[in-house]
Amino acid sequence: MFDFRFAINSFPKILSVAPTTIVLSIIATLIGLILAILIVIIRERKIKVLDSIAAIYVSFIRGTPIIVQLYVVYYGLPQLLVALRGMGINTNSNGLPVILIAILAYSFNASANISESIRSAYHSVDYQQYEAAVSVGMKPTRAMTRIVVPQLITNLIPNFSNLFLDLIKDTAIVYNIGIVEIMAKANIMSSLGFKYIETYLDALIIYVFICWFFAKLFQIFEIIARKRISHTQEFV
Amino acid sequence: MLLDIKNIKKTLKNNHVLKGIDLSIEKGEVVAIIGPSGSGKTTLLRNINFLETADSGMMKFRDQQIDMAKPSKEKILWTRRHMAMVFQNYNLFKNKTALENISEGLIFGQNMEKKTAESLAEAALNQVGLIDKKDFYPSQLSGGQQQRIGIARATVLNPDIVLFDEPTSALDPELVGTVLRDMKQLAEKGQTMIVVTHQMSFARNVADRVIFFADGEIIEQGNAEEVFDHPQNDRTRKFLSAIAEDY
Amino acid sequence: MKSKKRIIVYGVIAIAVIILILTGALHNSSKANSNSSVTTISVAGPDNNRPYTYPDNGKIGGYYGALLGRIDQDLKQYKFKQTTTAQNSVFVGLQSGKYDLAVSNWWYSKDRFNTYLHSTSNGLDDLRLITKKGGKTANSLKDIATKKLTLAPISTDDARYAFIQDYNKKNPKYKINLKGIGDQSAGDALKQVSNGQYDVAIYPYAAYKPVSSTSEGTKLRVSKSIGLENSYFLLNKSDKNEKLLKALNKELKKLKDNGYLGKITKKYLYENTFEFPGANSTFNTDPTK
Amino acid sequence: MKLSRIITTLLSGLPVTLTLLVFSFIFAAAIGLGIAWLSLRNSAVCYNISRLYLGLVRGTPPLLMLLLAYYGLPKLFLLVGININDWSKLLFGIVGLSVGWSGYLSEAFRSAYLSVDQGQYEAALVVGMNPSDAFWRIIMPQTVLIALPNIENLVIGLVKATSLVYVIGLVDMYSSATDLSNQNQGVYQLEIFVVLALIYWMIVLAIEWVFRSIKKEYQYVTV
Repeated sequence: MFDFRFAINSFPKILSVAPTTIVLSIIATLIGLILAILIVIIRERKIKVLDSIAAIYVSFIRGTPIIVQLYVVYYGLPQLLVALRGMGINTNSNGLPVILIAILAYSFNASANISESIRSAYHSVDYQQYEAAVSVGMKPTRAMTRIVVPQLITNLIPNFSNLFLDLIKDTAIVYNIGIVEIMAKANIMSSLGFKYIETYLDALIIYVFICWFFAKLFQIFEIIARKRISHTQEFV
Repeated sequence: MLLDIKNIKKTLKNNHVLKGIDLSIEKGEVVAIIGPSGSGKTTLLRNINFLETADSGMMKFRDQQIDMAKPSKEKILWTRRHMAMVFQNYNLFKNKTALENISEGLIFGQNMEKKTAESLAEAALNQVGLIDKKDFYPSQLSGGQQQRIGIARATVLNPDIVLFDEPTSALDPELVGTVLRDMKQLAEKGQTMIVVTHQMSFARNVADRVIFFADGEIIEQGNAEEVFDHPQNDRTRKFLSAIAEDY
Repeated sequence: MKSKKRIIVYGVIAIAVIILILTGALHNSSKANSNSSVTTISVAGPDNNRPYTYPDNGKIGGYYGALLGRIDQDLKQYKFKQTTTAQNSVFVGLQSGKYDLAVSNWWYSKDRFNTYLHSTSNGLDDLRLITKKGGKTANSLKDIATKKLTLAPISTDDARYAFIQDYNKKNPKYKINLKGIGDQSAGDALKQVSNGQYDVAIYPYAAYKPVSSTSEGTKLRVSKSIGLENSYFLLNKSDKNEKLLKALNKELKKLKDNGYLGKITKKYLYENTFEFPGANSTFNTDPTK
Repeated sequence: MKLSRIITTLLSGLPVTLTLLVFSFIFAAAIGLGIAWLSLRNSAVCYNISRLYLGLVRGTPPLLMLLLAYYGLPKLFLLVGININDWSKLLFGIVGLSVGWSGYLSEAFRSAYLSVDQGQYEAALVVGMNPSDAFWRIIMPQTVLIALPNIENLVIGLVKATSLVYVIGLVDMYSSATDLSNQNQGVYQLEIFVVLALIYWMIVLAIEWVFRSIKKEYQYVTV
């Protein structure tokens, strides 16, 4: 029943698209990170109107499944572009590459989650650290970048690592809009003979390994970061 | 003899924290243990209450003989139910109100009815003048109030001995007085107490016996006058002169 | 170095556990049937394949719902327990033996027939090419290749995906650029043709027909039939199912002969493909030739 | 299509979604506690077992976890001669989600437990409580309180993960939505998915409100 040869033959083919999964996750996380920093600045500085909009945006994204978000962007974006065209703005709704849609959807998703993590990491930095930095004559921005941000980043890493791993696993549904990543390749390999268990096992092994690898990587980052600020921490 | 400890030894990371201590306490006695920090005073208390296990040593408490290196679960529980302890950091249960903090030990340590326990706890709170705080959580109370509730929590159990582990060290100076007053009252009622403290005034004025403790050993002991005014040992003298301004 | 060794050990244990679980999952314990004379057959169909199969109050609706109902009635010795789920899931279940029988318009592929037991034909699908009105036209698969038309992505779980793969294998000179996608409705795919994102889509007539009346659908043009495809029941390989298969094949022949297949084809699939020229010679041809 | 039809159709899947949510959370919490307990015991074997479990469970996409639960578990049970093929799909959905979430919950419990002040336990012992009373009455409530923000995030994640049970053919809100969309050849997709998103959002807002209330209730318990 279990076709080992098929499982073994499929493995390299499924592995060959793993970069798609990883690159999509990394790009979405990076864009998400930039958006998240903007959101955090807006929310921590309590910029009028924008603050409320950002809060609602984050709440909405955190409150809806990624697959629903994916579909809303997938179906909504072309319609939005058509509507914009109707208003005289020159847009081309056709031929919008699906990879763009996927990156957009996952970036939005990541931005909301990351912004919440950054905020909690920011609040966990002792405010006296900032005061101490300013009191020795640092400019506020410099106090932020030299004293607060390095500590914030250290606090952020474990959460960030979790979010990134979740994102990797969440990309397993992106084949629903036609991107060939690990799950899609597993499905494609299976379609000819309708044998799914073998390819899903391959996919599972690949996912577990990728997640394990990145978890370790982030752990190493954390250790390095902790070492660098350990002297400050010990005296707190 | 209420408590008689023989030759208790404890090593932590190749460091001899307790180097074979003998200690006997009479019923009603108030013993103050003073000495430099890191000398093993706290460790001694924690070993008596089995929060840590000694490497060797025998303890006779009331009529029970206990091997301090291999205490049975039953003996540990029995010992704890006849002793009480007050901590440096109060250690009030953060998820319980002032009243519950006191009643908890009665209900779950001494299997008392909840009603009875609560009325006893209220009486204890009344005695320390904090009855109006009975539904407050520790985070809503000052350090002094927390420690006085900590003492009430210990004494309401009607223990044979109360162990005090630097009960005033974490307090702001202006709050130390109220706690010391409670302790003094307790001593006057004839409660047996072992008090590890840095408050020389308390040791001098309240304790029946003062023990100077350094490097895991009892260097010198006697009544307050003997230890404070006529110390026999060099180290005692050095210690006392170093903290001279305090007494 | 020690940690590296530990990692390898963990890895080996992890993989061993996964394999254990999966071989456990595949351990096909087709136990002897109970003494009762009625054998329960668990049947699964995709939940997203109108008008062939769809969920209908916990049972299978559509063409195959009707067909199953009739077979269940006729074969007294069997009782069908029906369920619908995602299509890839149907086959995970069929492969693992959780389901005995998978129903939908499954077409021939060599691997499929090797992996599973298959019945004789249970229906005829009429394949069409759908293009945009006023846009590029295609009347055969070869057209798509020679005119370099873009083909709308096909659900990888779909029979059409393997159908094009098969075509490409047989016609290396006129290869079609095939893109895969997850679960997708015909409405979706055809919308992409009507708005010009892709030039052409391939669908059975029955999937195109309901879309044709929607606002997007009116912008579409449909080709003449480009071929008839037989569809088959697929069954998990077991002794119990070998027996079922014989009964099924006998029953299918009866339903073809008495016109029931034609009747439900007309009812659910909008046209009676059995009346097409060449239908009789196509039905139940040996697909391996 | 009328908005009311969309809403009523989607809401028909709500009971399944909520059942999945509640029971999966309860079981995930129970398994998570067990794993956390294993990892905190002074035993290398227990620790390694818990690490292995976490590595596997946390590396597995929930979608695959559900497939494994639905198709793999009955086979495992058959090996020991128990036939669970007739269990309802809902049960398998709950099992899949519970196992998937147990890893996260166990980490939340573990880290919260480690951050409870050791003095709290000692204080409970010295007033004469036996260790299990001390654990359940003092340590556990504080652990839960510390873990609360993490638990809230995980519950919200679980709400969203319930949408994946379509893969084993359970008709929850998400499946109702896709089926409604398919019935109409995908013409009203955008409307349906926007409504679906809003309903999920409402559920999450309600959950956030519940957790806010709990936090307010225990605002003075600063652990």
